[in-house]
Amino acid sequence: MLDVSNLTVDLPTPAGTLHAVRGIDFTVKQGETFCIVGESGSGKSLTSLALMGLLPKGAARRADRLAFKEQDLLSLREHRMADLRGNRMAMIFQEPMTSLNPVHTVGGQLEEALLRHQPVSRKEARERAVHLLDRVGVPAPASRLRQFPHELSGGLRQRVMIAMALMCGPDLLIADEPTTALDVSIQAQILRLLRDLQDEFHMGLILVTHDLSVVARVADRVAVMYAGNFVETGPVHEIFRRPRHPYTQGLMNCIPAPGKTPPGGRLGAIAGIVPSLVGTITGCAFRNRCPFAFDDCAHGRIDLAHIGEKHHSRCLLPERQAAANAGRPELWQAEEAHVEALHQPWEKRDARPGEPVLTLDAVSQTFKVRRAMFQAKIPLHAVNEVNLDIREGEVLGLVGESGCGKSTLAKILLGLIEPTSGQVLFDGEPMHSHGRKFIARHIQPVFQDPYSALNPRKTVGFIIGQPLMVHGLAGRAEVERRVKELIDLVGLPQRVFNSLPNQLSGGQRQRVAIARALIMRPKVIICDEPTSALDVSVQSQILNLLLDLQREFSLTYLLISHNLAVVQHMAHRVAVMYLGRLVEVTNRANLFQDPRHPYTQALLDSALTPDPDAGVPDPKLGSLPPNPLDPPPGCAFHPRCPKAMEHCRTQMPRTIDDKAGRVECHLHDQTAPISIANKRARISAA
Amino acid sequence: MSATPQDDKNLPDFGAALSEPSAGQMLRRRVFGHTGLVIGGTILLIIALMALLAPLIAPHDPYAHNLANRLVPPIWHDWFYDDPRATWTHIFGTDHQGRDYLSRIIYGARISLLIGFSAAIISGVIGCTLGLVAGYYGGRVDMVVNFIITTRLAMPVILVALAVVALMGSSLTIVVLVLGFLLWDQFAVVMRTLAMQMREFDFVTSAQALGCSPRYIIMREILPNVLNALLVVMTIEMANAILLEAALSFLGLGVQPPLPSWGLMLSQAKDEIFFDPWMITIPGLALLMLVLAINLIGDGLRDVTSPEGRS
Amino acid sequence: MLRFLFRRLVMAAAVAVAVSLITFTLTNFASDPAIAMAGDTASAAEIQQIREREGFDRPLVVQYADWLSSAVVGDFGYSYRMRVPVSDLILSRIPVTMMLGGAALTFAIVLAIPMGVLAALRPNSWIDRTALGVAVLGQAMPTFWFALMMMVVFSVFLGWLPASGARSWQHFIMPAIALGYYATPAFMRLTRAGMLEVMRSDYIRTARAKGLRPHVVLFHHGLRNAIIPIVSLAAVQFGFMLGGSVVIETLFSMPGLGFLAWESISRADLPVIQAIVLVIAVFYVLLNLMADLANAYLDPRIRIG
Amino acid sequence: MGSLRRNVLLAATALVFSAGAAFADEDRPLRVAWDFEIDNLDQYYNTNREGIIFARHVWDALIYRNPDTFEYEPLLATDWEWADDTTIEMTLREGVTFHNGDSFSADDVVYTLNTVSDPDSGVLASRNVDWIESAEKLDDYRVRINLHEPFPAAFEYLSEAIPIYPGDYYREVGPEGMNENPVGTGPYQVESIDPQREYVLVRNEDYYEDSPKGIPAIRELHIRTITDKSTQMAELLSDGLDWVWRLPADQAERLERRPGFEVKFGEAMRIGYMGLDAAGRSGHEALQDVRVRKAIAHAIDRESIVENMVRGDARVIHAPCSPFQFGCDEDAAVKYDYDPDRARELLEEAGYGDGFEMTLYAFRDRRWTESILGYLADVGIDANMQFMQYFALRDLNHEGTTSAFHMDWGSYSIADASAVVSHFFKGSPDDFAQDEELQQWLEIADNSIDEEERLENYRNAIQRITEEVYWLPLHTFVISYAFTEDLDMQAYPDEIARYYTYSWKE
Repeated sequence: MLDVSNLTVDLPTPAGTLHAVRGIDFTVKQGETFCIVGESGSGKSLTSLALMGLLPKGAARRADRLAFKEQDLLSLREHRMADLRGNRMAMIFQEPMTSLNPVHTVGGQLEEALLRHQPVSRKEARERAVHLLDRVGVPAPASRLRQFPHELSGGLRQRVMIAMALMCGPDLLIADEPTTALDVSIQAQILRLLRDLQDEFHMGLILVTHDLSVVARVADRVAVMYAGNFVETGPVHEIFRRPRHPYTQGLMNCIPAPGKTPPGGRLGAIAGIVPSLVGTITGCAFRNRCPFAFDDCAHGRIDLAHIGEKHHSRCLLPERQAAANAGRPELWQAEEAHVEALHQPWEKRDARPGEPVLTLDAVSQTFKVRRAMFQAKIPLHAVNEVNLDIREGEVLGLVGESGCGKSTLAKILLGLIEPTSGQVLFDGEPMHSHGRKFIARHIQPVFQDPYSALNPRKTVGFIIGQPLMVHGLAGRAEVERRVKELIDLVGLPQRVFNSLPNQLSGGQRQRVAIARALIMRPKVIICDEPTSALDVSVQSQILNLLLDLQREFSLTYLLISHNLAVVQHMAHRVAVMYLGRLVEVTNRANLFQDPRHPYTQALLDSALTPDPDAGVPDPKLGSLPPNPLDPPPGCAFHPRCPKAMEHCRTQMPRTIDDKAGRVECHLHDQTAPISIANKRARISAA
Repeated sequence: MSATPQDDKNLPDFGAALSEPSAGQMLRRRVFGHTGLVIGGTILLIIALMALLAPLIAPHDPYAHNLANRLVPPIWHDWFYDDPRATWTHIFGTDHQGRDYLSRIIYGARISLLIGFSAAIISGVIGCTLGLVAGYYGGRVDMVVNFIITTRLAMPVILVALAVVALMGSSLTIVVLVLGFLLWDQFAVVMRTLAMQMREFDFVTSAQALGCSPRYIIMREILPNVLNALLVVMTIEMANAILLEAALSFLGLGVQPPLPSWGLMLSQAKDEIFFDPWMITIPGLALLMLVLAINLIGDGLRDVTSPEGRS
Repeated sequence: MLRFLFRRLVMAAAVAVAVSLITFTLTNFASDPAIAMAGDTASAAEIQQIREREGFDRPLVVQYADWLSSAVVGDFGYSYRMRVPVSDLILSRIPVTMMLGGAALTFAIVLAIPMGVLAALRPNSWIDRTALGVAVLGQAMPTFWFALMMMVVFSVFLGWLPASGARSWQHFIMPAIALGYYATPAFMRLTRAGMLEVMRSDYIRTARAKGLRPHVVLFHHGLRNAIIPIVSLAAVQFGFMLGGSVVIETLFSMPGLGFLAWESISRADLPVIQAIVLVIAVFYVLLNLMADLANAYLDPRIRIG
Repeated sequence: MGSLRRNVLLAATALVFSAGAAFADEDRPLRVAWDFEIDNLDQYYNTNREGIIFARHVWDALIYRNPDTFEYEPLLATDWEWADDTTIEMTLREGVTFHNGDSFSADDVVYTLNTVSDPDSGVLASRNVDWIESAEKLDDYRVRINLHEPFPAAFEYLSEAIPIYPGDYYREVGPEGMNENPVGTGPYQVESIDPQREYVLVRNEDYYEDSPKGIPAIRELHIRTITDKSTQMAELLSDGLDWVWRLPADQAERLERRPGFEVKFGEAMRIGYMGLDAAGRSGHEALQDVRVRKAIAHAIDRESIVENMVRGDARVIHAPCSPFQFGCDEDAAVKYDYDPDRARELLEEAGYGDGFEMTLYAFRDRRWTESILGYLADVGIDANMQFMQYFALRDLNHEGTTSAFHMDWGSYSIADASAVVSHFFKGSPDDFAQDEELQQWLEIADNSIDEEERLENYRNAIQRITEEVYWLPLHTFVISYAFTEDLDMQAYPDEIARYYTYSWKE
């Protein structure tokens, strides 16, 4: 149905022409799912835009052949192309939050897609919109038509986007990172929906993603893209069972996969960074990062070679050696564990395993927020009665959907906000009464976004050494010495000392952030999604580094993440948060093998592993996410809970604390639920 | 330049970032590649040199009066109208006191630049302080500052300036002070918005977590990051101050004669507009060039320093 | 909604009080109203008599409180020089200024928005450069100089338009252009920047991905979003124009608030100056409130949380 | 160009309406522009000149002073005499009606005079009326005016400075009503005062024939306020106006060379002067030294300023009053010629050989003040100009904070030295001399009815003022009038435009 041959996309930039896509070929058949997987900057998104004719101004698209249902798209005039777009070929994008026009109603935006292409009445269009909204799992579809996009949650918006793409019943659907911006629980639902719809509409589906797990679950055929080109293509099972290209192999070794990589073990990582796409690349684009590269890789043009049934790879390695390399993370160590590089060993803390270093005692945080300009402020219980111990030398994982209060909790622990009620004890003493400087000496943050975490106007040396200077802990020379030490420690070259952050890659920046957090030798590091903004190949490097450091210095980590695989790999204990409350706290083994809270179970169900046989799970969470401003009565999780009972709707569950851990759920409450009549009697007595 | 916001953010990551041309080189390349910036910069440089070297290049004493020799037409009246009074002695002619117009224009550059610059500095200090503090603290502080800003915006600038100057009397100092105290709104508004954005950056959060004082964070962490915008607003306000001084002078309430401010020369020449139009044209063009240059520089800086700008 | 309105109105009132307090203090420090009232030939004793009669010898705070309590009910006292109620004076002058401001705003918007949109659609094209040139020139020209030049050309040389006064719509053309041109660059820049940003946004890509026709994408999806900040700017600019009308009204002899202000300033007629500043301030605040309401109407994100 | 267009237009009009040309001419309104708005149309609550001119057209006073001969002539009063030193008796004109139809009689005079001379009335130009104690009606057309004390200049004030209002109407509407709808007996009556501040006056068709003002030739007057001189000029050049005045002299001269326009200069009673704070009210030390003041007098080349800047027929004056005024004896004045060397000597003597700083306050023509600054700078006096609006400067003067000021005074067109010399040197807030002997002379001169005694004392005063250089009198003013060439107009020295004497040329 779609036939692409030698597609290239060039972008003009101030530094020269950027060859973002460098001559790719592929076909997509009716009813087939074709996945393009690659890291950021690999050219995968531009490929999808090039197919739709939606390239940004100035970008040049060239191809030997670009045919959709035998129709040549290359020679098509723009208005004829527009006739196809949204009609025969449709597209959904990564950011559901920004991809819908904020000033028009959902209904209007749905209907116009159909009205534009087909001679239907407005009423028919509306009916079709309601039908499709219902089909994509939007509750109360008819009333949604009059709503505006911002009134819907991200998951609902992505469903609306899908419905919009389907309005004309297209033959080809291109989905560009359709689930990246969504929570794991929603991600699984959306992927499942896409699969189902593809069957129902018998469409071709091109799915563009960076997430190998997603690929494994939904793809029929896969293309791995690197530096503007496909390096490996083939059926999904072939690719995952017998990855042939070193890049594909490297990527797979980077992901922490339960069962494959031991918890806390070192992950594989791909050294180096992607080459500049300005100008031509001779030889293999991956060679400078490839541990198996040899002289021939630097020369000539390397073509996709047929290596199995429909399986192609762009690599000169002999077949046998390539096969032997797969699945061996030790081949992919990007760097040595850097701790030995220290000139002067950091005095090791005598670990007092199990002693709580931080204790949260019924900590609550309430904000007053205004939902809209005309409305009054209402309280938002961001953190609600949280009790938690963080023990010396442990990695405590904190998981939960976005907006559940994870980051607020981190801010409280960093001393940035004082809790509305309850208190935080540090080494047994109330922490917030000590003031920020005290807290800073012992607790330091590593943030998610390495671009925002470093002041772009300061040199790396200044940024790392700043804590010492602010606290007046060392003289200029001493600061410089310690900074250089830490630059070594986190595996950066010494020359970055005088660099500005914008001269560093994302992974390098995150290392700078870690060095800065460490320079005051704190006890606790709060890692707030430390790798979620990074590519997988870099993520594994940072995770390795964090683990090395933790072991070497007996650091205590609070690791906040929505990525369950990362938490499972890193954490000793895990706390699960839902709408400001900790619903389950237990050790890793218990949590991942025997989750007790239905929410934990659902989270685990929706987490995807790169297993091509597993299919897309259905966590059965329903499509309506919770609204923190309007928490449901009783157990806050009950509207989404598949096991909800009658009294879950009215009564808050108790906290059950036993050997297996702590959980807040009626299911595990051994004492009989208090009847409503009983409760009333008690209230009136009081 | 790029396809999606996501790609946009990651673009600098392409290739070996460390071996790319340095930020300074890139900036230099963009600055000199920007036509408006080059033109504006050249004009401003000429005017600034004129102001700086006035005693060396002015052919006459700008204050030397000679009533018997007043309103001599400029040299081109010799070429086009055969006016025998026009000579090379006074290239731009003389004004109503018989003073050399060219010398006054040259010295006038000093006054106009001085007014624009000092007023922009004063208002910059006021506006930045208010804006940064409001944006950084938010909440009640922001409410108070916002109130101050709204109050200032609600006061009609020209009217209040006129009233103050008319009732108190005017001098160079008073004009500069009045303009300085009135023109800080842009600074405050822009700095407030930027500080609010900056506050959300993690590097500010981590400075807070370090226990840095708000003063330290505002001055050392935020300010260096908003200097670009500050510079742009500065040019706008400089241009504004110069134009406003001209407007005050037009109504007879700007700087005082015999100081040769271009605004003042313009206003004194306006009565001659029908019979000696050159008198208003010359300072008018000078003022136009100066403000144009400043605006071009402001626009250019905005373009050069913002990634979305024209390249 | 009511709560919002109430909050904003309280804010507006507070701003008005602050503005009037500043003006009152400034003008009273700068000038002695008794002397101003007494006229050319008054003796020191007469001045003292006036001071006592009018209560100018009381503390400034008391005088201000007194003035404010009357001003709240629309009584701004009597003009020192004209001896008529200030409120009558101002009411009779508002129409001309409003018409001038409205015309100037219309001119600015009609010129700026199409140019801004075209410039944004074709960045760095000749249209963009022309628009930029028009904008930069507009900001660089002293308003009065531009006005005078227009007067010379269109009134004296060509005789097309009347040079001064406010008797017919023709009288408003040159003043409106002179006043509006200065505001044009702001509108044009905002339109251009807004359109550039909007046209780069994800939802425009979505709209194009739906295969919508270019004009639908441009107007229904693009301009509709880019117009929102322009409403706020229009309110702000209109407020500025009311204040900035001094020079233009004086030059074109238009009997509006600005002209009245100028005459009152030149005669130290404090009650009129205070009242005009207050009226303009209140206008400004109310315009902003209206702009916010308009924004809420245009932007559902603000309206519905 | 404007004039060309005008000519074409006029030619066309002439062709079409040639038959009724005379009629059309009479109907053609005279369009004039004034620099200022009239503060208040009730003449007693107004001090600006535009108001005075307006009043002369709408109201009549009791006596008319002929601007050419300076003789008193009957206006609303036909006969008047001193009954004694403090009593005046007047006979009134019969058969005069006000614009609203009320007939004029002694009641109107009595009511007007009694109302405005009451100190509680708060009239602004109180000097004009505060010498009146009361007025009483003798019969329908005879009145008696009682004075507080002898006041020789009484007839000067009674002529034109005191317009007579319709008593019943004024009683009913008060000053506010008079401001909104002025009613008088004058040659023009108010047709409309529109909110756009255009005054439209039409000829009073019932005006009494033997009025010395005469029956106006032009039926309609359109008066607009245009503050900006260049706008006035633009209107004149683009056929939007027929008459403007007070153009800068050199511009007026060049306008005259254009076809279609005519320019007249008229010397006015207004004089320019430089006031110096000899009494030290402002605390300026140097100026309290008479040698410094004399140095200033010698430093300024008044001849050159008059010749090059003021132009017209303006004259340098040495006495602090207008040559048109009674009692202004130029010969009594000490004359200082332009002698910068002498000025430097004097400064040296006074101990200011290195010069000193001062602020010169000014309001009228910045260029003239600039010239003075230039000359002062030549002898080493570093003077800053403080240019202000007249009213703000006047207030500063009254507060006594001004050390030196360059101003001018029109004496409200009263041709008597008391209107200037006594105004400034009799201890008023404007008095920066505070010279008691001088004040005594002026007291006598003002109140004596013996002309010789008055002249004698004014001479003494003039000599003292110039000897001490309390003031440096500069020059007389020349008022320029620019108008279309088909207008026939006369200029008068009292700086009052008399449109009722204008006519269109045939």
